[in-house]
Amino acid sequence: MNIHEYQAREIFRQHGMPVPPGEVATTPEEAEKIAKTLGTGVVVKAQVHAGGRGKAGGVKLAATPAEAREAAGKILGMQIKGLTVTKVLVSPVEEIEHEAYVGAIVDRANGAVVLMASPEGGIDIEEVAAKTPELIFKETVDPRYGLLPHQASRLAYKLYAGDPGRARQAADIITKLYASMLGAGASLLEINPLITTKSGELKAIDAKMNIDDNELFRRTTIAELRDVEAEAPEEVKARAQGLTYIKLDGNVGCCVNGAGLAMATMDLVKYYGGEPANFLDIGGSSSPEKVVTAIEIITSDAAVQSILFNIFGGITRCDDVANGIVEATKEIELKVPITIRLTGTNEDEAVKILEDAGFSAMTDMDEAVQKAVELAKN
Amino acid sequence: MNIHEYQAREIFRQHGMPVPPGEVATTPEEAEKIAKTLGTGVVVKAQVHAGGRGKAGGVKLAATPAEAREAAGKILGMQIKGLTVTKVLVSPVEEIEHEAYVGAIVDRANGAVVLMASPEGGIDIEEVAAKTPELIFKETVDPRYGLLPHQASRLAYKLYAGDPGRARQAADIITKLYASMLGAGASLLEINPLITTKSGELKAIDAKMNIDDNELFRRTTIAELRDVEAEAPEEVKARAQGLTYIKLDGNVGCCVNGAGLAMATMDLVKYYGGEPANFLDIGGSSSPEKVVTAIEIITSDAAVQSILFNIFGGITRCDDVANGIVEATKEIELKVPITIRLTGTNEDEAVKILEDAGFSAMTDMDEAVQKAVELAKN
Amino acid sequence: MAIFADSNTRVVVQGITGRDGSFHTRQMMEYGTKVVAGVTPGKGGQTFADAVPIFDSVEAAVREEGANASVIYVPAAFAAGAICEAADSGVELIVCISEGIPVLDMLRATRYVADSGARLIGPNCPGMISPGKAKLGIIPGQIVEEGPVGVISRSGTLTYEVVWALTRVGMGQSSCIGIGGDPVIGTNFIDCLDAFESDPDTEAIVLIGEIGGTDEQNAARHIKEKISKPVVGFVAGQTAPPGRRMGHAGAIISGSSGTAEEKIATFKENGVEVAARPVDMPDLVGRVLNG
Amino acid sequence: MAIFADSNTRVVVQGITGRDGSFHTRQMMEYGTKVVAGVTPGKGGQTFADAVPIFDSVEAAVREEGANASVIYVPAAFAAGAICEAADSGVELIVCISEGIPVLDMLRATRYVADSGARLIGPNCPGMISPGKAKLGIIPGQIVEEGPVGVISRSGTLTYEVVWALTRVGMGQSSCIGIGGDPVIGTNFIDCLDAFESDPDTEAIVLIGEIGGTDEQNAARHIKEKISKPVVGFVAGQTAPPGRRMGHAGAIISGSSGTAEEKIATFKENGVEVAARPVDMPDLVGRVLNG
Repeated sequence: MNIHEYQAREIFRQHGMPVPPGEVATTPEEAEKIAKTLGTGVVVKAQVHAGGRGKAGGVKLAATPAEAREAAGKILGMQIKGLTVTKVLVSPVEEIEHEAYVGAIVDRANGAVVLMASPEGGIDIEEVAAKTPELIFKETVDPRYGLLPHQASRLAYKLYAGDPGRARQAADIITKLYASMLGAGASLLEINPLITTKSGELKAIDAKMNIDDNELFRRTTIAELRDVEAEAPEEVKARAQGLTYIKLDGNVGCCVNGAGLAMATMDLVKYYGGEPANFLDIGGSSSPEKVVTAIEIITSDAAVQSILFNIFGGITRCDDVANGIVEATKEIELKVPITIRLTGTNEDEAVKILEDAGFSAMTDMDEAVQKAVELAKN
Repeated sequence: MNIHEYQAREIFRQHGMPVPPGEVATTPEEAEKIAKTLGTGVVVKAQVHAGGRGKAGGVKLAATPAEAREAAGKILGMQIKGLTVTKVLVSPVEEIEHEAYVGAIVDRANGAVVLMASPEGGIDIEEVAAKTPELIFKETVDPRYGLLPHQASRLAYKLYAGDPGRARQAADIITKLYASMLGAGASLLEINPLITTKSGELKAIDAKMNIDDNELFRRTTIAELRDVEAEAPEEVKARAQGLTYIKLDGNVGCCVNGAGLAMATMDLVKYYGGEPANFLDIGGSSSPEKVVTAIEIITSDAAVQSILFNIFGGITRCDDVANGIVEATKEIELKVPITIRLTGTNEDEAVKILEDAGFSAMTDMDEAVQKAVELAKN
Repeated sequence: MAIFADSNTRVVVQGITGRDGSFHTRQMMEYGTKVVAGVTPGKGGQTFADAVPIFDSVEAAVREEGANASVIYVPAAFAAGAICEAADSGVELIVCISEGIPVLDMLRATRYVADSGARLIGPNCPGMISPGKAKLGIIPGQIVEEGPVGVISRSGTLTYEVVWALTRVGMGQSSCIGIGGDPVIGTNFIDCLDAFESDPDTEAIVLIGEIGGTDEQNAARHIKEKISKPVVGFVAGQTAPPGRRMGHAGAIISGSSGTAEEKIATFKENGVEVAARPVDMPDLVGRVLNG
Repeated sequence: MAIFADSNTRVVVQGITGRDGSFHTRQMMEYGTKVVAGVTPGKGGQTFADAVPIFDSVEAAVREEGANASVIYVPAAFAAGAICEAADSGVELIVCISEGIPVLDMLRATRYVADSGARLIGPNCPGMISPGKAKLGIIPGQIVEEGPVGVISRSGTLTYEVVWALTRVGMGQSSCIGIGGDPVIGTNFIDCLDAFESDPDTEAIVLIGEIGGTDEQNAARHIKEKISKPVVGFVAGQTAPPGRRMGHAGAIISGSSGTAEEKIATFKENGVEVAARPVDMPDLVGRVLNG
């Protein structure tokens, strides 16, 4: 789950991280009020789940509260990478002496959290990693011991060699970054930039945090940070039923059980000259209700010209899926043709249910995909 | 550091352990008031750093607040193993169905915390361990992983096999016991008995907790639990100067640098027919002030007939000790003879300082001990 | 022979009385797997399906019934703990079907398993099957058949699709291992490749990958260096959206985009044939088997 | 030869700029120990005593100066962390002089050192000295002399007393190891016994114990089973008060009272001679040396 910068900042703050003040506004007037309270020049930043906000015009400086209102007015409602901005963060402008990068991520290759730091922070950190990898410093955290004090210190003195004042602040920040990771159940955290102010203070300016979805069941306050307004409504609806849906640009709507098979099915659509309209995994134990929701979501995409079901029954029972299709088509009038491929557990029952309701069913994946692609072209 | 039962209970309570209510009283009137508030029959328990309170008459039942006042009146001021009772815990009487034992200790042999449980709780737990060791169940906690859920569960189901209701409560209690250990910096915790009430609830009745002295620098609230009233005043005075003093029953007062050498010196006193009056380790870096305190403490014991200094200079400088002796004897008029043995770092300077002040000094330990023992006999 | 589990494997099921656990335990038993014990704390002393004794702990199951492998069907909240319990109790093989386990829990659990010397398959996987010998997990028994092909896969139903395609043309399997799709797992592609390499009954290996991470690339290089048996690959996700990127840190740490194109290219560079469609797999396997 | 450290040992001092660290570093250097680096975070780039480069981390000291042993003089609050840093940086020998380290910290630190394959001596110990070769810690150099006796001890000044008694009668030492008196330590009696057993220059071993725990009893049994060289023991604390008991748990866990009587009896049962007084040690050692 992505959370917004202002939310990540708040989590950092709870863990004692030096984060500048600032609040979130949903209207230009609120932004003006916050700027007034801060009493300094401010920066107004779009809160969206997308990178490249700056380049898209989603970050503006404002010297006065009136300017802050004006800036917020321009940013709120703006579209960034297809997402509408509904919130802005209003925060004081900092006098920046230096920008560093600090991050923590679950490294699947090591099976461990890796902490990273670079004295070359700012937006081009990936370029630093590619061109001057010697300026990216890493520490792997043994999950049995957690972050050890010398690891934080070692990274900090590599960031700020010869400057114990800043190194001590950095060690503290790195320790709190790791504590925030464990505290929030995050799989990724980044501070970029970690700035040094003119007076030599370190502050975490931009905060990025991804929460592991699997943590949410045991972290209710974190789960409440989900901003459904900032997500596609179909994805929100799918998630509520335990489905995974991602919209794409094609016209063959796909409904598959299992993520791997779903991707393989989309690849096959492409292979036979079609374009998948979506990724949709109905998961393992698929009740008829899930199937109904799946069809509702697929058909809500006006671009869909053909629907393809591809089910390999294992835990998933083919008859459940068949019942779902029959039920859904009672409620929703399908305006596009549907191609159904079913095989595995309770395949025979499923075929009977479908045929009784006037559908035909296939058992070969390639044939079904080819047919669905053909139907989308007509 | 030992803490009282009522203090250990409070730590347990902070970690969510099911501990019965109850408060501490320093006067019979307070005890009466607490009993009134509790509104039940109570047990009044002496709060002293000594075992065997029950047998010594330090635990009494009281059916009414008036009886509680009476019981507290009898217990307060009582001597248990040489310690005066100044506090009593007033707590409701519980209806006990069953008594179990649960404990956690740092096991030096394993280099790990070991959790222990027995369905045969109560005062005779050591006898259970000796006679029916199969009724003592243990789990060793890997310090890299902490207590794992299955370990708490495994112990709990061994305590209450076939009774999932109680086993689940016990697993929770064991988990909280371990959390209390880490939270308070304890090296030992015991709940004995862990009772089952008539209604099937588990409750931690008697709580014992030893805090690792080395934790106190980073746990100020725990450090404040020290009850200096409950300790021998000389030991308190010694600790304030960084000395370790334990009073014994003999008449040769010993002042040594290093615990091992101090014990060996005491053994030698005994070897030559004397009885050591105390253990006193002045530690490594012994300033003259420490030596003054040491002499004050030794001479405050009226039984001391002879004082023996045994110093092997390493980090300890012999001249520091010599200066301390000279200084102390200016402030305190010694009524008993003093024997001084010094060797090692700055030995020559020390001998000169002592001789200038009218003392003689020896370099052989055995000769010095023999002389001090002789002097104590006269 | 087979890898990891065979007819001598004595299985304890953790979470045997749960909805999924009880259903799949029956399936495993019907397949002929030696399910010797179940564990559900609080139900020790009961019997599952009139045949399998239930214990309060894995330790008791190992002690009383000689279990040497565990299959885990407990809810995500308890699954990492169940893995550690199995490892601590001395079973050699742990197959964790449970999905939704927090990755921070898995970092500790995988290390715990490694420290104890056991093998973990999964989590969030369909488990494994050694056709005709033992089924540990949820791979449908009717789609497999004994034979010379070793199958390793990160996915569930896609594996079934490929295995079923092989079985239909008479290409049976020595073992099929679903290693799971989570970021942090126990046994990986390379572990399985090495096991199949040493297994005399395996003549060819099928490796089914997907987008994300660098496991397929590492496997490809390992195949070139260490595996003498023919390997055929498949990678799902060529049309998948780039996905929510793991910030800058993901790219910095792995130096890889993790796309299907990159993985397919790495396979080919290292001499591993790649099937364009699942249905092409039997032909390719047939080709490499016949040299 | 000697055990654990000799003239090839390259020492880094953690906490070299502190009060104790700087004093004892000079002493170690005067004794001839190769002190090649110091570590004090924030003072990297400076030089100690115009001779020893200071670094911000042990890793840098190892990389730049080839340090292979560390001596730690940092305050208790940071000492467990310093031990882990040394182990993580690849030094083989870690001698921790610092006292007052919380035992819960040491449980993790000793395990970390074991996981990394290094050796820890201490904490809360005088360190070790291999006479004429290297001194790592605070044992006064003037009381030792090269020779055939290996010394192992849980205490500080009592060790000096015994060593000095040996030296005065011309019985020099191969190495003297102060293992420390804390409940949880790195190297124990048995580790040292095995090392002295393998050291060709050691002909007899002196073992100085005290009350508490069961290390002396374990050592006694180990001597009977595995040590061919003669061992002479001493146990301090025959007149010590029973002490504040570790509740019931202490007795339950160890099944031992830990008294001096018990330890002396166990030594004797296992054929280890025990000196009644420190001053008796040279005679006893002389006797066992001459067979």
